[in-house]
Amino acid sequence: MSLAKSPWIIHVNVNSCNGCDIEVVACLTPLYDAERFGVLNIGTPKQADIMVVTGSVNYKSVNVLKNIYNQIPDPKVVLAVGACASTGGIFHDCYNVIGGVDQVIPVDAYVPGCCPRPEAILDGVVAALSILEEKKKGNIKGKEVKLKGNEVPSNA
Amino acid sequence: MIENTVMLLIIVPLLFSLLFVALPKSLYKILAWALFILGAALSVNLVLDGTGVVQIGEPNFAMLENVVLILEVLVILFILAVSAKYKNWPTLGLGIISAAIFAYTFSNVPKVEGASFNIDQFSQVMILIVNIIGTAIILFATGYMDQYEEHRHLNRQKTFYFTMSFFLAAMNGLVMADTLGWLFLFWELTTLCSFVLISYNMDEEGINNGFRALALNLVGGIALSIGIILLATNNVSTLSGIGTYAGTNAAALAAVALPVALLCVGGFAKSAQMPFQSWLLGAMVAPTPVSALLHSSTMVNAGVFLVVKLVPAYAGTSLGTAIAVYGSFTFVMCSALALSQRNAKRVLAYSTIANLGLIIASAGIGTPLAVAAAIMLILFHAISKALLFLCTGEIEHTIGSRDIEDMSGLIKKAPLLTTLAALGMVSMLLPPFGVLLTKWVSMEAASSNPVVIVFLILGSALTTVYYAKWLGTILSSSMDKNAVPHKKLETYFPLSLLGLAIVVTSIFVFPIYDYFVKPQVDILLKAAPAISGLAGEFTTEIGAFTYIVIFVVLALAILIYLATKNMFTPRMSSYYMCGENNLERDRLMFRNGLCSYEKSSVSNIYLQNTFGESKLTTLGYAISIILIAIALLGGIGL
Amino acid sequence: MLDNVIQNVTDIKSMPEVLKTVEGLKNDGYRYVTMICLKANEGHELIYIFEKDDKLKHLRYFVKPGEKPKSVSGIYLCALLIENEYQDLFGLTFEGLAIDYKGHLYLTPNSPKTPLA
Amino acid sequence: MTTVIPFGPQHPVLPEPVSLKLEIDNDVVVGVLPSLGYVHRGLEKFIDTKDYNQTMYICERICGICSGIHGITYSRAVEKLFDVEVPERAQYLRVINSELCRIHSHLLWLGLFADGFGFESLFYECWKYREDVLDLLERFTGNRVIHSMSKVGGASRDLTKEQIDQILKTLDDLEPKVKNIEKVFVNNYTVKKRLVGLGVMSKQLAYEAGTAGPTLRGSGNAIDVRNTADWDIYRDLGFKPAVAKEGDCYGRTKVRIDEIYESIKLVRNAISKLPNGEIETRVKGFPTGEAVMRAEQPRGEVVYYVKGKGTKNLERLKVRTPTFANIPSLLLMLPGVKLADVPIVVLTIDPCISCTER
Amino acid sequence: MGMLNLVLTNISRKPATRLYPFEVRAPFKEFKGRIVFNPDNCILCGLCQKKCPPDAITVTKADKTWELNVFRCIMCTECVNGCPKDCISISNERAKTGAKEFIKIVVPIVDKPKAAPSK
Amino acid sequence: MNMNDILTIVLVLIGAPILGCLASGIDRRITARLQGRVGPPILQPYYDVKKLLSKDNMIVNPSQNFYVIVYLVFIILSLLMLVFKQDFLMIIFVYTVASLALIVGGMSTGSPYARVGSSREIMAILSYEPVLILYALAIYLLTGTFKLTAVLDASSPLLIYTPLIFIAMIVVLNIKFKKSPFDYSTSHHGHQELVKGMTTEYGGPGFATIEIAHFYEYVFLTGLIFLFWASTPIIGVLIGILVYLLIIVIDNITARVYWQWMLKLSWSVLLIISIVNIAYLYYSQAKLV
Ligand code: NFV
Ligand code: SF4
Ligand code: SF4
Ligand code: SF4
Repeated sequence: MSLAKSPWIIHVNVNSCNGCDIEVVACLTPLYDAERFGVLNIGTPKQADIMVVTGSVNYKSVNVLKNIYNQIPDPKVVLAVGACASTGGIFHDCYNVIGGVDQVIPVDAYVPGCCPRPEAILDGVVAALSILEEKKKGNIKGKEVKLKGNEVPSNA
Repeated sequence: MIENTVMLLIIVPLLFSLLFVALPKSLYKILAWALFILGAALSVNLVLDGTGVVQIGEPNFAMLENVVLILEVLVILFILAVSAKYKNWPTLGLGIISAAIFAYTFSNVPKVEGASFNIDQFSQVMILIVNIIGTAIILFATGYMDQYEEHRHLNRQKTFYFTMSFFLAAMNGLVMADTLGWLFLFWELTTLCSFVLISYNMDEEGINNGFRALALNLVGGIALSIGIILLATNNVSTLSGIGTYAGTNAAALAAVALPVALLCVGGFAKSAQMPFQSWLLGAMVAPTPVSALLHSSTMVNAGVFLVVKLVPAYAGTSLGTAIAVYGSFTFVMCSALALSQRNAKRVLAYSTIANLGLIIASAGIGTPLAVAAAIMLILFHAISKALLFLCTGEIEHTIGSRDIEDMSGLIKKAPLLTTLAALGMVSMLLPPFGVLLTKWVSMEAASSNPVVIVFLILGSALTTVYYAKWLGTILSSSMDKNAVPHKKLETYFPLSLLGLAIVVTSIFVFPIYDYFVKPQVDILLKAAPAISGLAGEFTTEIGAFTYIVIFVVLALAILIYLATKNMFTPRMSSYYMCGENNLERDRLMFRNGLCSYEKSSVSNIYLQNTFGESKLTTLGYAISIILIAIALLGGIGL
Repeated sequence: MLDNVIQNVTDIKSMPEVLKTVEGLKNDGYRYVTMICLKANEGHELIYIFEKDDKLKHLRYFVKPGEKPKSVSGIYLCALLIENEYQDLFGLTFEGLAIDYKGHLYLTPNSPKTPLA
Repeated sequence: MTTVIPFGPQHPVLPEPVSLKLEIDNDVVVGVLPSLGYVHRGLEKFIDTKDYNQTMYICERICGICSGIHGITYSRAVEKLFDVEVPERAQYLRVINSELCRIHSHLLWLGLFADGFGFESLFYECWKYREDVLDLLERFTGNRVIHSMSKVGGASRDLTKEQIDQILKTLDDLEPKVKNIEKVFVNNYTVKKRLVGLGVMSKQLAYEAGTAGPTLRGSGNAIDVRNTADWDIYRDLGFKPAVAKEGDCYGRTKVRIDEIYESIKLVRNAISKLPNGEIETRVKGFPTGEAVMRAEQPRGEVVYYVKGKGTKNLERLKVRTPTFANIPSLLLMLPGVKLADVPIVVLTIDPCISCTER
Repeated sequence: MGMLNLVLTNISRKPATRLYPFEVRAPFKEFKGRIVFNPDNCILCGLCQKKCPPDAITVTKADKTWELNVFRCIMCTECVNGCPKDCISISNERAKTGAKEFIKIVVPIVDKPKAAPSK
Repeated sequence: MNMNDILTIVLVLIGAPILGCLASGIDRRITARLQGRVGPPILQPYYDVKKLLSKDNMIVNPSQNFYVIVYLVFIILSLLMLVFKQDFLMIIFVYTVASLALIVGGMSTGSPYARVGSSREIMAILSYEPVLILYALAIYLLTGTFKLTAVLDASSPLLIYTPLIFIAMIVVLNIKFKKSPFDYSTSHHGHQELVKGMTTEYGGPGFATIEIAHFYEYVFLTGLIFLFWASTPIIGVLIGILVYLLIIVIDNITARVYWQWMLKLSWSVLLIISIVNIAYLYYSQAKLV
């Protein structure tokens, strides 16, 4: 139960229009107060359990997403918030968009909507909690996602 | 027995200095080892021999007195010659004054019959420092100087080793001599050694700084010699005699006040207290072993040694209070000055001055507890500082810089060296180590004087800050692992020895206190502090320092760490760089706006604006000169 | 083309003249608003937009294929972002940029090149 | 040796991927290099595949905070191409939506800004009040942040009598609440300690640096596009731009707080003058020609350039957003401030990266 | 002092928090929650697919399916307005959070019995 | 060491973290209420620690966890020394070891944010350490010994002689709790320019250790306030709680300020008022009885 009572989230905005971001932040504010469930928006991935990703992934932020994902200690859960993060949303065939977050890292739960209401995001966090618990029990580790090919710029 | 040891202590280093000149470079290592072993053996032997006074009577005395006379003339001639050669007029002027005073002494002051060496516990402590730490430093130098000279295209090692071991002899003489005239000779000889070694590089900077050291020490020497002359008018010609004389009655106490104050000023100059501190900072251009030997653990201690020895002549008087305030002022001022320094050797230099100031302050307070603190601090400080200087030297050879900022990540490059350096720093500012213990004792002792204690409090907070910065920097793991330094025995043996000494002396602080310090304080003040060392506690009348518990807890922490290290599946990861890094590359790199990787770095806070050197130095000069003037005027009896 | 919709357009023929005009506008107290880039007849059309007292002023300049236009970021620092943007998106090269992102303002080596060109 | 540290893209102070490389010497910033592209989607290319009606939804999603005005401005730009006149009621509805958006955006910013200087409870206070506005918007448009209220040719939702009452009531409640937080922002000692004299831009400098919106007005320039000839509704409503002379973070904060009051006033006036009638004109055919349309976003002036070539897709859409204009001013303001001030200075331009990069 | 007043008022009042999920506030009737599809009248004309900005709807004439990618829909109501048969409506209930499997709603369009002419 | 002492040690070892955990839970709860929220359950810090302990031990530097263990054990030691009425000056030095261990731990990770945070925290030492030692000095002046026995055995409270130092100590506590306006080196939530400051690279068990140490530290620091009215323990505890509440309120009504400002505040205001207080004690020769 311990994980389920203290989910610390790290919010990663990869390619989002801010709509989802402000709703994620709104979850933490008094009217929704996610801290009731022990949710803390912690700054550093090293202390986070749930990675809340908003926005589709683009070619520049893919590195950020992978690095942050790798830096979260196991067990960890990725929550994709919004149409963009889930499937690429309205931007799914823009030239600079790779697609939903699951194209890059494994996603455990999705929150639909553009943008999703804070209630929906809270639902997502609650859903993530049970997944977190399962992962802890099953000792399921997240795989390390490597940067590949030209995602690593040759240094100038 | 004891006579022989005393003589050997002076003669053996002299012999070695000649050997260093005579024998080729390739044998230096062996010589240094031999010197180390002999020095250690002799000093331990002296301790085993116990205390006592060695009288030198006729016929040896006449012969030796002549030697002394010749040497003094040579010293003065050397000063005059060298300052004339380099056209350093202030030094020349001071040399002429010294010569005049010497001539005056020679013709007017009554001659003494016989001379004496006084071996008390304090001298024993000093001898141990000089002959164990000092020879260890020379040993270290054999692993150090080659690379040093290579960098600077020098070839003067003969001079170097000659002077170093000659210095040991002079220093041994200095701490044992009781006759003021002889003491003065040894005093000037150490000054000369210091001059030679500071200008070792023979470049402009070195020579200028050497002359600054020479000049300022000559000022001190002049004060010292005037003091001696004044004392001679009271028929006091030995160091121990001053206390005895002052103890006879109130009038005698008042009579020696001015000469004692002058002797103290001499001590201040030697210990580079404000306003003389600039010579010690300049001395940092010398090779690091020199800084370690002369400018932190031994020669500068001669100043405070003298001041502490004079305690009976001013304890409890207003002169004592003035000295205490002066010392604590130097302590806080130099600690503040160290705050804005990023050159490791300058930090150490300021820290040295500050700690000497603390010793002087403790001596000035003059209670048994305080004097005990002063003597112990001399010992602990010498060990820690020698280690720190040597480590800095070795660090410089490892990374090519003595800038604290460049040392970040050192733990990855040279773990053992870094651990030793860290131990040195920790021992300077944290319990349960000796330096802190003595700082604690002196704080408790000083709490009767509001000004001194406030200065000490501020100073100790500042000390924590500048060491913490450095400590954190060397322990931070940011540099990638490359260039592991070659470990040389003659480098790491002295370092480890000093490290070990820190731990051992700190653990056995009470026996050390009991054996060396307590009787000495008894001699000086005819009263010993009420300190007990039961149950691993160092208990004074107003507090207790539970050092053993802390050692135990520290060991516990290490144990817990080792036990839990692998309990929670450790996994190495990359740094948090806001997501813009890459594990495979340098772990501190991040991708910047131009899509290329760049290294992140962090420098410490140095507060140059608030604690800037020039601003504070000016302030320090002003206040310290005022304080010295007060002390002297108080001596005259105003 | 209904040119009447955007008004106050000046066509400029050569790059030095653009710089001179821009310089002049700055001295007249105009604010740099932005620059539009359009594909036109193999080359690109640049429309500089300036504003003063709520009046817009447009400068139109045609960049021939292969030509390297000069940056006005030396005159108006704020022009640097938009010029860098067009380096990314249209593959133009502006000379004399205050900060040159070299085509990496938005795009990285792994993303599509010059998507709007 | 200077300190070089990355600030962003994933950084807890800002929910958005603002990314700067900071060079710091002695706790003072000496160099900044912004890094962009984390939210670049390529929306300006997107119009190739979407028709001009669908493009409205894309423009709204340039940014979720200022989306309403994006949609409105886009619609107006295309209407200019078609040369159609939008019914007056629709115009008023657009103003009401715009101003409610502005209130929500400014409250949001005030909150994030407070968080930027470590004033968590003030942050929460602002966001608490903001929820009232979001409720209004939700009832008005059907969504909390992305409203899709405007469409080419008019508005897609009308206001009912009941909703109008709700709006007026909520605004009456909101005004004293804003006064409360204004007191804190303007008077609190620690807040003033952090804001006054920080990131100063003179009137001239702000003007020449091409800044927009509160960043520009915080330095004493009374430039606000709501005031212009393009759209006279605002002048009918008695609009006055909010200006502060200080030119520092404090001034910019005051401008934004004043704008909240101004917006409340505008909404009230617009409601009182709300004409009856249609809310939409049908637009037929395909857009041709080119047009520039400007509007005042919460963060400043947005410029839309649209070009049609007689097909159902536009040929070129270009948006110059206010943050795009304000970012260069960071290069001027940041050098010389302390590291601890970086988030504050960055936040005072109210950066919106998704707007900037589209 | 302004802030002191505010925090003290806060602590003296009931918290402003809406206790979701324990107390659920009824959604506003205007709220655009999710798309509801009524297959009865659909003629598979594909207009909705064409209008949908994020391409969330796929109408496959051959398989006779109407498919909605809920996780892509942005609730713009273009399809609602665009459907000639008013098959699509919008509900003020939210789409549910879920894992990937729930992402699509596939509705087979059953052939309607031929209408009046045959009679 | 007799049975009683061992019992006390065990009691402190177990009791202090429970108290500290509750205190920090209450802190979060009150903070939430001050912000108009419901807030987490009181036991939230306990859940947090439990969770952290069950997570992977992600490290950037093999030795980084050593420093937090030193931090923990030395906090415990200083608390124990306080409970056993040891030399106060010594307690402060031991406490410095703990603070320094955390700082060095932060720096040892090498992360730029942690290093900047640590160097700011070093500056915090510069501002609070003198006040703490002056507090010790005041106790010495009033009782003639640095041992706390005298304070705890006295029948009159310390506070009436040391009101100014009391005020300074409130600020010191504020600094030590790392609460606004002094949360510049690491903040409890990570919303600051330095992410989580010193603790940026700590996660899982390492961070749990820091949290547990914080629990002890809470008790230790409140204990320092308790000393001001130790003669009537109930009042002492009450004052401790009041100061704690005051700090929570201050946390919620102030913005974060610069460390420079703190340094100025402490070296001008705090030091001066403490020294004035000390001077008064010197010249009045007041004694605690
Ligand atoms: N206001 C606004 Fe935008 C626009 N356009 C701006 O930079 O916020 Ni997202
Ligand atoms: S889902 Fe909608 S609101 Fe969220 S980021 Fe994407 S476009 Fe913006
Ligand atoms: S839902 Fe409506 S628009 Fe879509 S295919 Fe069916 S009838 Fe056509
Ligand atoms: S509401 Fe909009 S996005 Fe959703 S299915 Fe309909 S047209 Fe597509």
